[in-house]
Amino acid sequence: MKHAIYEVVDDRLVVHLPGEVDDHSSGRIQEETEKYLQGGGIRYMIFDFTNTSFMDSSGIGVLLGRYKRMKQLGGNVAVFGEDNRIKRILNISGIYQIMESLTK
Amino acid sequence: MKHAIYEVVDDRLVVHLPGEVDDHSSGRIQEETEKYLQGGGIRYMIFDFTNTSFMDSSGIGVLLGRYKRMKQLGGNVAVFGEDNRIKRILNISGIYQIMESLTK
Amino acid sequence: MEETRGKKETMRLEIESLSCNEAFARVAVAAFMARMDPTVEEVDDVKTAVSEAVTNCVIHAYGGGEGKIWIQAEVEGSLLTVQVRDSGVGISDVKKAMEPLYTGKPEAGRSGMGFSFMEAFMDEVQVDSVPGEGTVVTMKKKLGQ
Amino acid sequence: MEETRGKKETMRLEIESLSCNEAFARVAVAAFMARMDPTVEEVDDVKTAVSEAVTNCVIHAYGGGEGKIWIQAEVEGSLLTVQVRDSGVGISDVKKAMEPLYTGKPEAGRSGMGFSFMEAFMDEVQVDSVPGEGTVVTMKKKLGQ
Ligand SMILES: Nc1ncnc2c1ncn2[C@@H]1O[C@H](COP(=O)(O)OP(=O)(O)O)[C@@H](O)[C@H]1O
Ligand SMILES: Nc1ncnc2c1ncn2[C@@H]1O[C@H](COP(=O)(O)OP(=O)(O)O)[C@@H](O)[C@H]1O
Repeated sequence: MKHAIYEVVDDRLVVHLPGEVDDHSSGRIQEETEKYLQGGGIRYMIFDFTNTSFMDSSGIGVLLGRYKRMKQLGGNVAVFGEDNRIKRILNISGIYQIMESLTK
Repeated sequence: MKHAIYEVVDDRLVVHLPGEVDDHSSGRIQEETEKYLQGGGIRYMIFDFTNTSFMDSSGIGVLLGRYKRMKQLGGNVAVFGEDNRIKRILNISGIYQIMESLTK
Repeated sequence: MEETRGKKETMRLEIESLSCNEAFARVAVAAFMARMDPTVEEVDDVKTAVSEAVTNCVIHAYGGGEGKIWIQAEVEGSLLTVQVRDSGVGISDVKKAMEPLYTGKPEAGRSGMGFSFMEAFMDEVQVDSVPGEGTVVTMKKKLGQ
Repeated sequence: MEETRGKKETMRLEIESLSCNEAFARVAVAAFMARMDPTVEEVDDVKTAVSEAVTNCVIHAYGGGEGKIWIQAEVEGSLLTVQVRDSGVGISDVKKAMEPLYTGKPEAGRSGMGFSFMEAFMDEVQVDSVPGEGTVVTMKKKLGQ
């Protein structure tokens, strides 16, 4: 999986992230999620890391950008499906301090 | 699996080949099988490719060398567990013309 | 043909400043360090650090334009040294650039965590830069700690 | 930052003549060609060909001793060009060296199939050599055939 896949469920936009979230792959995630938000009605954005084995700080930049945008719209953001590697990245970057994880 | 693993069953020496059989990994296969032959009693040498995903012509050199040696001893050689990639290599190199495959 | 362990082994790589080379560079360094028998976590750490340094060349040093990136990796015993070099715009205030959350491109959705990630995942990170000439990032990591 | 498809993209790699670099070299070229969206079979073909050329540098050009190996890979549209160069002993009779089953080192358990494999797995193989100066093997493969 090279590109993100998007799924709308009621007022939630689930972003199934690609295998590697870096500068190369993350630019379009910003753009594409923006299109879904333009349509209106999205209150939650959920980042699904189930298929993601690599992420660097470019990915963190996208998460933070989308977080700010959703807050602006009065919505919220959550993460899901992170393996230990991604957990470590989200931890170091402080993402867990502002985003809930739906992973048990 | 980086190195070959050897298994003696009656008069057969089964050589479980490593993941990659190239010049770097194949040198010791020659030496190590030789030690088993020195012990005597080995009539068949079976190369097991179950865990092997890469082989180049250095591997073919080892197979041919072991083939000649076993023939010298009045024995024989067979191959086993090749995937399609390895089959292609064995085909191109003509190995199938002199060695039987025990793979169904 | 016999490799003596502990001897220095080096590889040098020259790539173009393209975002698809971020993935290539980190895979190449990961493949090079395979000879050290690293743990999966060690490989992941190095991949992240290399990705950060190369991304900075693409985005900051060359601003998305053309340019070359040079990567040198060296193994000496259990010590891995990776150097990422560009001949781009350079950094006038390295200390400030390395501060956590500082980014020169906030509008581009950068997190400012690149250098922090390099420091978190490697044992040592040194940045040498001359404005107008380019930047060298040298990172060291001792494996098997 | 946008890559224009069809434009030429190049990488250059310098490694030492060590048998552990045979695996490194083929993985590096495989990682580089990932941008072409190759099939698994195409990647396997190129890995085998690169492995053959680099092994020849280690074994024949430098006879197991020290030396450098230079690899250049280039993507232009769907055409991949890989060049493997050494500054080793060179080949006096290239035509004979390329004959199937010919090997200069039969005692070392070589099969003499190295060049045949390169030719089987790539579309085009060219060998240029100057005895005492070194050898350049240039291989081309068109993907998506
Ligand atoms: N190779 C480089 N060339 C020029 N400037 C750089 C380079 N690397 C980093 N910088 C500068 O340092 C800043 C901080 O870098 P970093 O911590 O990686 O965060 P980010 O990339 O998210 O901005 C960059 O925003 C940039 O201004
Ligand atoms: N890079 C090289 N430098 C010097 N001689 C070489 C080189 N590559 C190949 N040769 C010569 O060509 C011969 C045939 O090579 P090849 O077909 O790869 O078979 P093999 O490596 O099994 O001998 C070698 O045995 C060697 O004598």
